[in-house]
Amino acid sequence: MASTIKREQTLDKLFCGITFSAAFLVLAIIVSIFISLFRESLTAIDAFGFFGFISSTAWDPVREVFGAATTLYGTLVTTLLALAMAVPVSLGIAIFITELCPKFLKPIFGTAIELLAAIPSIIYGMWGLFTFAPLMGEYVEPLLQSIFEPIPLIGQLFVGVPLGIDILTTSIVLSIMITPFIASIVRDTFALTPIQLKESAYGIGATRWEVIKDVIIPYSKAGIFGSIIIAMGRALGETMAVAFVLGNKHAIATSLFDASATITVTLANEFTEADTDLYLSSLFYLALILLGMNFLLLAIAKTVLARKRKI
Amino acid sequence: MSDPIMTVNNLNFYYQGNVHAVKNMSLDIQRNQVTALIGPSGCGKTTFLRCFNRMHALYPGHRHEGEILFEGGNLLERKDITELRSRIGMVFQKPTPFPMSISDNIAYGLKLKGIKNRAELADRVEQALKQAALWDEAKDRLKQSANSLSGGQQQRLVIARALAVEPDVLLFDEPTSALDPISTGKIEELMVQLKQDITLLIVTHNMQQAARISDRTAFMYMGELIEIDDTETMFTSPKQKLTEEYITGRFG
Amino acid sequence: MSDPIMTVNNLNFYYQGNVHAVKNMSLDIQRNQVTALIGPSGCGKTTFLRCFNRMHALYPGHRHEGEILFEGGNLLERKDITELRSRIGMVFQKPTPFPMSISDNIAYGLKLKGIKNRAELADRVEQALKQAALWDEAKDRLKQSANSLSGGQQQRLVIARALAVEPDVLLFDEPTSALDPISTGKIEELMVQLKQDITLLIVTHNMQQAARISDRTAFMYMGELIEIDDTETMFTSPKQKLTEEYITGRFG
Amino acid sequence: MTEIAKRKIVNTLALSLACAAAALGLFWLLFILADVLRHGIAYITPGLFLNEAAPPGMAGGGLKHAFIGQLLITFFAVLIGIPLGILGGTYLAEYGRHRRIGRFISTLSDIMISVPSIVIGTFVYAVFVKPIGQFSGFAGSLALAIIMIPVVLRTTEEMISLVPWEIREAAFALGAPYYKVILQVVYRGAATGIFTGILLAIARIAGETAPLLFTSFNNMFLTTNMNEPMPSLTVTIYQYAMGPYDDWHEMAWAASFVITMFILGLTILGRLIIRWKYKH
Amino acid sequence: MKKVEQEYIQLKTMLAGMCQVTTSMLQDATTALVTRDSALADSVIARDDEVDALDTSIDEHCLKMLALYEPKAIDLRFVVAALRIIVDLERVGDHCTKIAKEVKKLNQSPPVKPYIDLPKMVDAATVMIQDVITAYFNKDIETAIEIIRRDDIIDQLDERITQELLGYMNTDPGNTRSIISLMFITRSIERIADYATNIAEIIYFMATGEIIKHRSPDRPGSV
Amino acid sequence: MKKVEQEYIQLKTMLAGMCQVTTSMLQDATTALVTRDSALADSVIARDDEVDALDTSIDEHCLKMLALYEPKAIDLRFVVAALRIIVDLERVGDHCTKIAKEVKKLNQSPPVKPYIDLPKMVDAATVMIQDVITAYFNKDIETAIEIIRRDDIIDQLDERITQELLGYMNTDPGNTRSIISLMFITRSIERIADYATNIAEIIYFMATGEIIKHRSPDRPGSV
Ligand SMILES: Nc1ncnc2c1ncn2[C@@H]1O[C@H](COP(=O)(O)OP(=O)(O)OP(=O)(O)O)[C@@H](O)[C@H]1O
Ligand SMILES: Nc1ncnc2c1ncn2[C@@H]1O[C@H](COP(=O)(O)OP(=O)(O)OP(=O)(O)O)[C@@H](O)[C@H]1O
Ligand SMILES: [Mg+2]
Ligand SMILES: [Mg+2]
Ligand SMILES: O=P([O-])([O-])[O-]
Repeated sequence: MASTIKREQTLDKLFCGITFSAAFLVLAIIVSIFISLFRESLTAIDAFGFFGFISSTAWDPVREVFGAATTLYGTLVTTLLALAMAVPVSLGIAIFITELCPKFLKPIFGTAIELLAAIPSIIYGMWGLFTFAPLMGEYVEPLLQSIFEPIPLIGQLFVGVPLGIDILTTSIVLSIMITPFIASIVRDTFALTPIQLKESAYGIGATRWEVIKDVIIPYSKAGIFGSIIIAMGRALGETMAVAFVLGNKHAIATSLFDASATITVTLANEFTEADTDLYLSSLFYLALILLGMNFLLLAIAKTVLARKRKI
Repeated sequence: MSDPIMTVNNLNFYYQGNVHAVKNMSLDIQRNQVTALIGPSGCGKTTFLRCFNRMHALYPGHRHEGEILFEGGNLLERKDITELRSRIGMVFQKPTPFPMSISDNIAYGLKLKGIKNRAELADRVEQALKQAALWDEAKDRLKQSANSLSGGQQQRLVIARALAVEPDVLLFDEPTSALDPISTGKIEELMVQLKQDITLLIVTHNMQQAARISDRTAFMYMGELIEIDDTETMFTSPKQKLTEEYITGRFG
Repeated sequence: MSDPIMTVNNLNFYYQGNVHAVKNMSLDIQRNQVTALIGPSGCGKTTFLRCFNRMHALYPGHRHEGEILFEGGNLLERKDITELRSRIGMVFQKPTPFPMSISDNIAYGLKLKGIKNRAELADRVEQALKQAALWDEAKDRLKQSANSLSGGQQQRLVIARALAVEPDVLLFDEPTSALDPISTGKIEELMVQLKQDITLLIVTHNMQQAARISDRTAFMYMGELIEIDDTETMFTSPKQKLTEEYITGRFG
Repeated sequence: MTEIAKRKIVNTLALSLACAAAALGLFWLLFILADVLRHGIAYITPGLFLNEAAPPGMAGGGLKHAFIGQLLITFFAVLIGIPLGILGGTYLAEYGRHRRIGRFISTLSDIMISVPSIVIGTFVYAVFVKPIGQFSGFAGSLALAIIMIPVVLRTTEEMISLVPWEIREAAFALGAPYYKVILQVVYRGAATGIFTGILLAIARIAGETAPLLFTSFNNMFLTTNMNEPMPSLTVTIYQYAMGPYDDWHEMAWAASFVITMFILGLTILGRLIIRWKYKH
Repeated sequence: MKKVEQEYIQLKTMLAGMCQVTTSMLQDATTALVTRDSALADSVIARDDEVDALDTSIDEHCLKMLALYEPKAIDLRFVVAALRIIVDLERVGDHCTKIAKEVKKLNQSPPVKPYIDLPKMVDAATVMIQDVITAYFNKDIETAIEIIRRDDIIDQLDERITQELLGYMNTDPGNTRSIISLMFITRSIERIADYATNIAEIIYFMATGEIIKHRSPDRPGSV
Repeated sequence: MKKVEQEYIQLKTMLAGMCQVTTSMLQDATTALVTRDSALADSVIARDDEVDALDTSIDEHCLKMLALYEPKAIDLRFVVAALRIIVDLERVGDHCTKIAKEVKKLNQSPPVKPYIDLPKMVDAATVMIQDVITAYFNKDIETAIEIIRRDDIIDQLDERITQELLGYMNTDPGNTRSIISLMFITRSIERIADYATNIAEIIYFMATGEIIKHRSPDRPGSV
């Protein structure tokens, strides 16, 4: 009897140890990612410092001067533009699915949106490069240019030769990619709104839109915020879709029709070609910055969400 | 004594797929009384209750026959559902505070009605909270989120919100089944007070609750109205055998 | 008449952070009787109940003083918790069928005990199901998932599972509060029958339930035992003012 | 009355916009799928699967090497990632449930799911490729496994947490030790969920390109040696699409079609399982 | 069987027992009167304690049922009826004891006259008590109503006997004490019949939920 | 205020009313006896209907409370006590009516003797009834116990008066009918005091949950 008790206890400890090691691995990986990227970046850090690196617009492998400003700019601009387009559309989709869609269509539509999210990013890239960019370059962008260029100030955004391989196209492709993320999370949080809460609002005479605006959306605030942050992380780190349609040009673009480069695109294109230590180290440095941004963003989102949930 | 505010005549209700949930019900709802609806689960109490404020209209696929007379017309045929719903309010099982501050919750219905004057709004918020016996507990935190209230307080807030738009009738669907006994007691007390001003119609699973607070009790079974009578009579000497069996717990 | 199977002496229980959840409780649990524990929410009923099968041992940070005598020893000091738990079974508020077939659910505890013979297992499964009044409803679907049973059947299955390992005592923590009245009635009937074989200790929020099925009732308040007596005496003429107030609903 | 009329107009307008947004979303999906289908299906031939690559510019090659490479890389990634993910998730949901380290790792995994996959690629390059001095299939598998672990871990944790805690207590109450409770009761309860999580995680890594770019790299030849650079469908698509030859583009389309169908198939299967499980 | 059903059965059993004891007291008291048997009279007096004990325990049982099972509708009326019936039965027992005591006093003097109407009256009253308890168990309204009617017969007998006794009083003044005893006895029997009628009314109420007040001038619970 | 509390208040009010009516009947019946006032006797008889009506409505009220509010412990005993007290009060009313009727018979013959002890006895009984109802409202055990003791005084008075009347019977055979009436009246008053004692016992039970059986030989609910 005593021996079985002993044996069971030992087995239990063993199993606990095994599972703990597996869980601990995640922590170990994260830490080693940071450490190894930092170590690899040391050469570049020594050479350019931190503020010097992120404020420099130079990117010249031949002269071995590197700066992150252009790629950071490209990354942020494409991300923000993509978000600006994706958020309203996603909310619209979520509203449609939860409140307007006929019942039998709901699962079909919901799955369709999720499939959009499952398509690998390289497919977006292919499609963007071969189908969408030409369309943009030939029809859409010239049209936009003819409308907006004459307007002062705003016109600045629409100068240049519309080729289709540019910030605008990239942002649209990115927004298409992240829309399903936002839409499906928001839809889930919308669906969590208690039916009786909605009926209460109808019960004092609100219209459908008023119920959505005053009850459903405020009730889902935290979820919407969280979904946007997660989508932002996605957009920041997206590589393949961007690599095909952004053009990889290291310059601060002022027009939507300019080519540009993001950190990810730079990494994808130049990593295997980097022939000097400083070049490679600078690329690692870019990766480290990307990782840091991403990490920070999600950490903020997590704490905000956790605090929201507590209240 | 008999002064019906609403009269139900031969009401039938069918859900999608011809589920006959309410069968040929006819009864009067007396003004300024508490009428309780009791019956086993699935007998159609909720369905019946939701006919009164046309909640079914939000969902497709149902069908009804018969009429509910209210203010001289059949409310089932009324076009101004929005107006109707502010005349016949509803309170649910779980408290449903809107994700806003306490005072905004109550002001919401008033704003929908087009009242914009701040002073008037504040006034009517206070009035409604007092009516729902929540003023003392809430007056120092009107700007706080409604979720900071306890469950029982939230339920009173929801009642205040419904009262603010000055309804004639309040429908309650198991309003205390999610609450602890003490909050339940408070809500019950409130309901007994409220009948001075309005008419109450309450669905409850808890026979004891029906006994405690209602003036009249209706017993439903499989979509049919078996018996409606004074609560006292229903619980001491019901006329129908089925009612007797249900009330004495000999059922099923 | 007095034949205690367990005796609690000066039991104190502290949760993490020195939350004193059970205060100096002393009482006897009579063999082959149903003892009910009642009291307002948070008074420590669950905490007290879970001391009997050392459920607290699963979690860190608590502390106890005093003793619970069982089979001549203090069960709080026993080393063979696993064995103890099979002697003192437990049934929870919500039915907790394991994700297995009906018969595997019941065989599970037996297998843990080392019984491997298939015939014997089948035999004891049948026996336990019969004891829990579930055999007739389940005999044709023993291989089906336990989740295919209704809530009330699941709760009886869980009781059968606990009975299969032949416990001396069964602890119930609000065993019917998730069930409809009809299933509740069946479980209550079952509990009254079971006391022929075992001893039952029941926590319930429902005073009526305590009244219906228990032989003795203990009233707890803020972690203390206020009064324990025959159920009949407790509900007609309790000795303590606090008990009186709680039972007549004058509380809080 | 005007108040109500105004409110009704706003209502109609807002709802119409929502419908339009939905139409737009659906439009993109159909557009992309149709495009991949249109381009891809034309080039699906037996040769695609049976032939190895032809020299650049020459017609008639296939992608056999990429298919095999993709399978191998994915297989080893799954082999590493799934057990670790499941075990780690088990710790988070069971032993580490109330420990600070458990909650910390859980949050960390959530963040790690969103770490850009290309960063993982650079990491594996730094710790694996660079020291060894050569790109390899294993490096690719490792990168994918690192991507997969937090996904599997979190789904496992969530699925296990969905098993009501009372069920565990019930098992304890019968006298079972913790590891038996987990292995015999909890895993059974969470099995379908974990399985679906695995399917979705596979779908996720099957489409990854960026982390393979500088781990498994690419190779124009068929190889089963995991220590050598190894071709994969996704990297091949990237390379072929960026390349100058038409038949490379065609093959990129064909490969895109195959991979899209595979991933959509897995995803739909996963959803169906969830829905089926949900019903019972 | 449910515990509550067992409790109902026990209530019925106890009531039947109480009824049985009181009717036996009534019969024995009359036998003691007719046969001038003081010992039997003593045994009747002794049995009153039994009735009291039954009264107390039924009372407690009813209280327990009200406290524990919260009976409703017919069940509630059944229990409340039991509570009131035992009061009446207990007083029937009291009156039997009174009769027995008067019998003992009578036995100290010579017999006054042969009893003719008195035994008839006792028999009628006994049957009424028995019938009414049966009616209670069967929730039998017809019998209850019929019993209420029977009370008139008793009242007539009472009237007749009282007149007769007043007559004796004048013709046989030496026996005054005995005659007064007989008058008290008659009154008691009349009261017993009244109690039976009262129980019948309770039964009617229990079965229908309605209160009938067909009240003859000197029934308990009436003028 | 909660509805159930209002119901308790109403119950108390109704009970106080019933008590008030019965004590007034008792006092008026005695006045009618002393002043030979047949009209007052008639008014007493008429008032019995009032008592009956109150009895019925209190009865219904208690039943309603049992059905709707499921009282427990002290509340339950309070309601059940009310149910039993009204039975007793109602019988007090009956006995008052009986007294009034005998008074009317007495008034048809010349007066037998001046009443000395009888009014004393009535006063004592009246005060007992009044005190006992006050004790009920206050759940006052001391008073209840004290009332139970007081019953002995009444019993002594009863004994004295009965002996005295038997003496008259022998000295004044022409007044037999009147003397018998007076004996019945004395008995009734004695019964009324018994009922008061009975109520006191009910109160003791209500307040403590225990049943006391300090029973004198001919109290209702006892030998
Ligand atoms: N949306 C629906 N579609 C089809 N049938 C429905 C729907 N809602 C309810 N029913 C059916 O209508 C009947 C009445 O349901 P209802 O909810 O009114 O019962 P209830 O008396 O309120 O029950 P409960 O006490 O459980 O709330 C039931 O048989 C139910 O299955
Ligand atoms: N794990 C815990 N840690 C700290 N305090 C706890 C814990 N569990 C319960 N408590 C506290 O102990 C007290 C008793 O709790 P317990 O759950 O035993 O009450 P209960 O009587 O069962 O209540 P209920 O009727 O609501 O189930 C409460 O004050 C509670 O807040
Ligand atoms: Mg309902
Ligand atoms: Mg508890
Ligand atoms: O018992 P009674 O004296 O009222 O006949």
